[in-house]
Amino acid sequence: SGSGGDGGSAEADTLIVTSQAGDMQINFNPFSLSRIGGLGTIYEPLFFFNKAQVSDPVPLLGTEQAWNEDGTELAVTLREGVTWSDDEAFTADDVAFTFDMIKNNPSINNSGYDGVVEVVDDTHVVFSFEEPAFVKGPDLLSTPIVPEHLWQDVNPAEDVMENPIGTGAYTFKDFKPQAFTIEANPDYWGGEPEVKEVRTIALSGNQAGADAIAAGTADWITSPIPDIQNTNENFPNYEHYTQWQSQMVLSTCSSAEMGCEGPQTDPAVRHALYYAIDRSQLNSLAFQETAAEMSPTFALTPSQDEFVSDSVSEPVAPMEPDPAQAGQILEAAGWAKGEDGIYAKDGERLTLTVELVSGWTDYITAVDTIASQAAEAGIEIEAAQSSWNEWTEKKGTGEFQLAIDSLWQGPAPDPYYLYTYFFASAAGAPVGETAGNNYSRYSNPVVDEALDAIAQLPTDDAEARQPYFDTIHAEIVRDMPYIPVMTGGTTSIWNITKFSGWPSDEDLYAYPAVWSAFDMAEILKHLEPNG
Amino acid sequence: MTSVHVTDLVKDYKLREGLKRTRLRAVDHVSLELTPGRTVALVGESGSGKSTIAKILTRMERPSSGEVEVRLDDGTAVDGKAYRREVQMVFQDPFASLNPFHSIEHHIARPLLIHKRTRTKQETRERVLEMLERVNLTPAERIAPRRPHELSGGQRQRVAIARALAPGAQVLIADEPVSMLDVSIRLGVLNLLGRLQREDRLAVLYITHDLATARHFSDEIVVLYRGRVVERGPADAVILDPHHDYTKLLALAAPDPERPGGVAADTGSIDRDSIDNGVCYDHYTGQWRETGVPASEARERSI
Amino acid sequence: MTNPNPAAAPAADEAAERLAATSAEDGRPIRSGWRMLLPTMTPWLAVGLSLVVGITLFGLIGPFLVGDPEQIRDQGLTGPSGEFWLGTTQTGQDVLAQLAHATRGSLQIGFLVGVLATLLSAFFGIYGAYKGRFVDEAFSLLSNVFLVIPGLPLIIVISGFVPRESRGLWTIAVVLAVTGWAASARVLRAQTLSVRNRDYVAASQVAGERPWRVIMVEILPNLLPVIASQFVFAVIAAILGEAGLSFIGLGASNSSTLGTMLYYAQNGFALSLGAWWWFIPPGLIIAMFGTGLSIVNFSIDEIINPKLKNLRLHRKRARRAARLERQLTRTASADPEVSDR
Amino acid sequence: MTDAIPEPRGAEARPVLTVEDLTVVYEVDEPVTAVRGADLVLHRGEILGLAGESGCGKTTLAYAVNRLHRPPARIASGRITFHDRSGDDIDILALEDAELRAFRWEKLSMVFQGAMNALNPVATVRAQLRDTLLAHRPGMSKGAIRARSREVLERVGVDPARLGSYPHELSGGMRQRVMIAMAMLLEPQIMVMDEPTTALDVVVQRDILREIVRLRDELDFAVVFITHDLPLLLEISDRIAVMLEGEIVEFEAADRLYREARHPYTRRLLGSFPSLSGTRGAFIRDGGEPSETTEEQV
Amino acid sequence: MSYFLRKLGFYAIALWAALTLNFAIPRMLPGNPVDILLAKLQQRGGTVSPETREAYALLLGGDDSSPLWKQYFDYLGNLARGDLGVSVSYYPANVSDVISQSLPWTVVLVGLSTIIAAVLGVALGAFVGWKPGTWLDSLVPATTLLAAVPYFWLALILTYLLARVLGWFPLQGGYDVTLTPGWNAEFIGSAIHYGFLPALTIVLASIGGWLMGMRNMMVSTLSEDYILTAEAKGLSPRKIMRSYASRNAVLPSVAGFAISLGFVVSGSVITEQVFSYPGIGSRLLSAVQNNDFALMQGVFLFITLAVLGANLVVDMLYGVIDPRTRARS
Ligand SMILES: Nc1ncnc2c1ncn2[C@@H]1O[C@H](COP(=O)(O)OP(=O)(O)OP(=O)(O)O)[C@@H](O)[C@H]1O
Ligand SMILES: Nc1ncnc2c1ncn2[C@@H]1O[C@H](COP(=O)(O)OP(=O)(O)OP(=O)(O)O)[C@@H](O)[C@H]1O
Ligand SMILES: [Mg+2]
Ligand SMILES: [Mg+2]
Repeated sequence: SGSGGDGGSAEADTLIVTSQAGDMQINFNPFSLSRIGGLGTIYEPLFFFNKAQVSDPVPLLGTEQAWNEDGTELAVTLREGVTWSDDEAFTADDVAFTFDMIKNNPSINNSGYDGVVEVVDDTHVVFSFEEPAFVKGPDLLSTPIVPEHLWQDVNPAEDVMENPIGTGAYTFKDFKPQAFTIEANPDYWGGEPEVKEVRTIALSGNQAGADAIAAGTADWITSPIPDIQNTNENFPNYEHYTQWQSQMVLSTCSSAEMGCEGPQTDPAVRHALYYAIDRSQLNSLAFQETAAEMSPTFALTPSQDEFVSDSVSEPVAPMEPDPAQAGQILEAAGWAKGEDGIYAKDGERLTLTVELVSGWTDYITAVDTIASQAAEAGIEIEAAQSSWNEWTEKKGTGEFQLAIDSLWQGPAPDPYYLYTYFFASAAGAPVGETAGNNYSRYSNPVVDEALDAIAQLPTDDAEARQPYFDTIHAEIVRDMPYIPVMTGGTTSIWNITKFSGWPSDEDLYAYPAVWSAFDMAEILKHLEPNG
Repeated sequence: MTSVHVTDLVKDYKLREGLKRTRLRAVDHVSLELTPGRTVALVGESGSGKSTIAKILTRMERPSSGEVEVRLDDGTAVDGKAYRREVQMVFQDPFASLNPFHSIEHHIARPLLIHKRTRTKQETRERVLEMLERVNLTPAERIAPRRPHELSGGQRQRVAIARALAPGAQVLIADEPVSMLDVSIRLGVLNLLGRLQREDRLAVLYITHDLATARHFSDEIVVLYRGRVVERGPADAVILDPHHDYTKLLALAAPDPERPGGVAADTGSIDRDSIDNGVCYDHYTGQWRETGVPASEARERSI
Repeated sequence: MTNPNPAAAPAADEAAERLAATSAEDGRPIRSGWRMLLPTMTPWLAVGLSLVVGITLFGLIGPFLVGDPEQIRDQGLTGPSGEFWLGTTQTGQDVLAQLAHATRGSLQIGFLVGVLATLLSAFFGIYGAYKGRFVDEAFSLLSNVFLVIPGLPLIIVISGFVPRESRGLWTIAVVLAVTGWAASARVLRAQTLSVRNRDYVAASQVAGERPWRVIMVEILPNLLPVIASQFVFAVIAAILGEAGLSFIGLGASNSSTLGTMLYYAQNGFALSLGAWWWFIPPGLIIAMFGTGLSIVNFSIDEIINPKLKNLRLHRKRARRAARLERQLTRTASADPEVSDR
Repeated sequence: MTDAIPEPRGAEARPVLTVEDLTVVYEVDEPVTAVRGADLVLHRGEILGLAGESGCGKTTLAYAVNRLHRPPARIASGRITFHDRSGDDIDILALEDAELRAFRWEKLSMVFQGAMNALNPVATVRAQLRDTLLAHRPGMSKGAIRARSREVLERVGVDPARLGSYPHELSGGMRQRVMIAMAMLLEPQIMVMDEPTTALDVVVQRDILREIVRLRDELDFAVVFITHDLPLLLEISDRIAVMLEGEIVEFEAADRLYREARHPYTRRLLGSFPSLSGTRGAFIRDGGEPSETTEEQV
Repeated sequence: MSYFLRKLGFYAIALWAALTLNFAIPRMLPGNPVDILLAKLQQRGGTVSPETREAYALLLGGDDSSPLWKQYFDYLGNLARGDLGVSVSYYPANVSDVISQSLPWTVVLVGLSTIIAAVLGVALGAFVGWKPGTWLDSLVPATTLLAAVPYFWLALILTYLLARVLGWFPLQGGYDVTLTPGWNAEFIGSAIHYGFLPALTIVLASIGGWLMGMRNMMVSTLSEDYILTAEAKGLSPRKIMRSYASRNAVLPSVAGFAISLGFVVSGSVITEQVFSYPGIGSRLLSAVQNNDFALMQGVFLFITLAVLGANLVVDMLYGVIDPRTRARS
């Protein structure tokens, strides 16, 4: 390439994506937090897990994987005939090297891998664990594999790998702080991809992303865009697609035992708020109709519907508000409406403060909206803006009442991960100490037990796992430590004139988001230039 | 009655020129005496240290060495706030010495109040009017509420004189009091000063460039050259019979239509660069006196 | 000359000081001090004042007349209409109501910063120059250092460290004031130096006035136009500065200012969506207020530097004089004997 | 004693500048007539003193003569004629811009009231001399410019080494001399000097006056010397014009004016100067004993 | 000479003050980079084990046990070696690398437009001041309005009109990213094309100040005696305007220019944000957003150094162009 006018869109087989965090600093180390790319495209994992829907892992460097009965050994068969892009052969030793390296470097061992890997022969490795480790499978199998012959002397925590060598469908081409390019790997084991080059350009912020689409200088962005409903008219070459993964909630500091203070420690208040929210209005005012309904069981709808317990009376949160119900719940719990229309109990007014991050305009709007909706139901909501790290710290230490937030998914389409992240006692802490992800400080031995039990079961043994999920659902719907709001949509806009093969409702082969590296790598392999 | 004794006054200014520091001796071992009822004129070219002496006498500058003693009749030394009462000053520029923001009354009332010369408002007002009348600013009631811009230069200078005398000053330092005024009103102001001096038996230091008025309005003339006194004596004696080269030069340079030769009068016979300020002629004793190293370079030294 | 002390002349080496000094010297007051402080009314000044007063009133009274600016409505992003004169935001909030509250917030910031910065600069500029010697050296060094330390980045860095919820109106105001006083301190210092050397200051010292009285009663009135002009500058700079900070997301949180309003408009893609009624008015208010203040400042400038005023006053007359003179030369050259006396 | 002062030379035959009925008005709110019907004849080689109190219009008159007055000042009436050495008469008020520029300095140069500030602070003496020369003698060679600059400086007693100096590096007296040198640069026929020595020391002032008189004698230009120091004027001028509120109230030979001033104002002016060498307490002419009356008059 | 020495002394003190301020600010205010980094990590998924936490603490050197004075001298020592620490958001890149990558963009864009604005403004101001009363006077209120408009607002509107509606300029970026940065005509042409709009906004926003300042000085200067003398000397108006009036009137603007260089980089924060322009301002902003304290400090330090350096140069220059300065020290 190297020629072309105002943007890469002129080059028919170059796909342009954006990174919206400003200028880049070269870093292709797949284990580095500040890597700018290369994960999935250059460095491949053993398998690809499609978070967008429940499906079997896609074999990449691994072709088969199997657990032993009690979940302490995982045997993986590796693909044959794969070479690194410097023409060295990929072997089981590389896999063993990668996992040993991770174990020896705690700062890159984000998933807490503690197994032992054994090379059986060139194409077979076995991971063994002391405890049943079924649920660690997805993390483990999505670990990017690096070449031993190049990484022997690499400090995986600090080196930036300016010249990344991997097995992936793409190889590194060039880097500028404002853009870097990867190009198709002609020797890729799966065949050279159709999209010959992929350029990531650095922009600053959402407006810049929207501008890039308007100017046609980007082919795929994942960020809010004005007037999204009319994308097709505004930008005829583009189409938008939304997937729902992040469950927006009002996190509460729910546990009085753990030291939480405020009305929200009363489950009735949390339920009342749950019914007070007008989710349809919220969707239109704050989220441009891009959010979707949400289940109080925190199983994603619709992709994880199969997990939802039959005993749950309300599988999805009501879209319309029900102030009457909210009032009943409160009154049953001893709250009484004051003269100003706000409930009170023992002289304490039902006033709650929501922590939010300034600058997150959709959430700010959402809280504004919720506040006026809650007022209808006799609950007073105040908003308090702070910086992201302040907000994080407040959640971490438990010094908050409510915080608008979103819960994220695990490495595989399995609600188990979300429950361990956000509902397990181990992830919480007393107020004043820093909690893990369980900011609500929810601590329920029944849930903990159920989670432990699930961890002992193979992830594909749905029948055995379901009773435990049922238990969890019953508990968390009753306690509601996180008040479900809606499932946030992740919207991508992509160029359908230049490329085809994008994920769709019919074929949702990956979760479409530019920043979700493995998914993006998978999508790149599926795309084809038109003409 | 108050007299001022200035002995061996020295004032050094520190000049900084980057890393080099030098000292400028603006006033070099000057001794003076101001006695009640007498006017001493201080003459000398620009930069000879006249104003510096005035500033030291009014305590706006501190002398580097030497003494300024102000004594009342009974011999008690005056100091502190009383000093400010006894020694007052009239400035050169009547346009600059009155604050445009304050009324004439304010200008005169302030010193009265500061020095607690009056007790009640009524009394203050009366004193102010009285002072204005003394300097011939009549009708005083009409002048008092005005602001400086409503007065002419000569009137302003009278206000300045009234202000100086308001606290009951016995010593008056007048630093070129008329040089900024129109020629036709200069004599008026000087005459006023002379009258007040006679009435109150003030001790006056009259600083000027103008030899002619120095001669006519003072009893004694002290000639200053580069910080040093080079000649002193009764006014007529100094002007009409100058001894020191510098005084001669000054006298020759001053315009005088009476003088034969006019502009052709040759001052060139006296070379300014070779004027010796190491000696001083004293008309009272009729003698020359050594006053220090006779070099003009002595003024600036590095330290 | 009574005060030819070159060493005490302002060791000015920069623009502001020299300008200030020259203008202070040749402005020998012919008019009374107090009257001198009042700018003469010109059509321009009238325009400027009405802009400033109008917007200030809008900020002061407006919030009582409009509805709740936070009120959310189902119909978002509608253009100006009879119900909502300036339309609504994305969430159906009344832009006019927001504008009124935001104007108040911005005015608050501007006023606070103006006062704080003026106090700081007056202290460091006037007091230092009056005391002279070491204090002056130290103070002017300090203000020079503050002058070269880049303000906005410093503010950004400081805001980065200040927790957001304490980053309220006051914090932002203090930060803006602390980084913004230096230039006016230098101007004030130069002015003070020239005023301090006037004879009436010496006269009041000789009369035995106390230093603070000399500063407050003798010196300060002469500095009022300069202080006023610096204050006006500080207000403009503060409002613009706050808007800039808010735009990059570092403004005063929990308080609504025109800057935050623009920030939301920008984040809500107001311009891309063609919602000019949301994006244009806040900026326009700032621009008009700033313009109004600048025009007021022109008039103050005329007090500080009378040459500017003479320029304006004489412009018309000068033209007339030139015209009359041309006529004269024409007639004179045509008929040498003619004279129009 | 006036015999040392040359009589007005050839007053009968050699006028160089005639001002007739000149009126200058400042077009301000209440128009100020700063010069009112002034009639003056300046003779070749004479020193004409212009005396009067502050604000009487001396400077205005001097500016108007060279048409240097700026709006709102305007010449309301009158004629100013320059009689060139060549014999041509130039009507100054009728000159076009370019002609006027060529006339200025070449024929008539000026030394201003604030001569201390009349030099461009950011240019060297050399550059300012050169500008002047080149403006009137375009194409003058570098060497010639240098030679001429050195020559004029030497003539006023300034070391030519000072050519490279900036004005602020010169003392007040030197600056004044440089200005005079500049005024002589083109050998004009008239030099107007507006209080050229006011800010200077008496001794320096005397030196400069002597210089002016000497140069006049050498180069034979006419001088209009403006000051309010009457004794000084009496010493150096051939003839003196006394101005009062814009009008020339008396125009006489210096010694006549001194002895038998006709106008009361002139007499009062004269009385304002005590004599240096006369008897103590006596004043020139009818100054008399210092009296309360004088005091009151202010 | 002494003038220069004095100036140098001043800059030494200013530099020291800036360094110390830079040292003090993060220590006076709360914030812990390790926590922030880890919170980011958690958001990307998974939980963080205590070991991971410790490992990061070690990497980032969150060791605050040594006495303050020692930290201070270590800090100065590190600076002297050019070691500004490690950027958290671009970990493990060095702060100095991050900065050196973006500095040229800012310097060229904002520096150039500042110079253009100053030169244009001063020239126009000189003209307006020289000929008061002409139509040029109407430039004054117009530029005042421009100066009172919030910069980003103006920039966004211009961008909307010129880039989006009319499509004359690219909306964002510093150059066509398909090109390789280098000294070739194509790249430079593209950089100019991309930089034009940002530059235009900067010039528009800042030209008014120059114009006003120069005009006022010009008016003051015109009443100086030396101007009158120059007229009396019969110099041509052009000559008087150039060598006499402007030459003197421009001096404060030159000094002001030094100060305004301080705003080169500060102003660039917003410009770069609006135009997604690569440069040090956007780095500073992303450092703030990511709580990258080391980078923040580094950028601030760099900006200060640049400002001091520019001021120093202009001061030295000023000493040359205004002969009086040297004498007055
Ligand atoms: N504050 C000062 N710092 C340094 N030098 C000073 C200061 N004040 C005066 N000088 C110097 O001291 C010398 C004497 O100054 P002074 O003002 O006393 O002279 P003067 O005789 O009053 O002159 P003039 O007739 O011009 O008023 C001069 O060389 C002057 O430059
Ligand atoms: N620009 C102006 N506008 C209005 N009036 C002016 C202006 N300049 C001078 N005048 C008035 O014209 C009159 C004559 O002024 P001019 O400067 O000629 O006096 P002068 O005799 O030179 O005084 P001085 O001795 O103070 O220099 C004065 O009354 C003055 O107020
Ligand atoms: Mg003096
Ligand atoms: Mg005059």
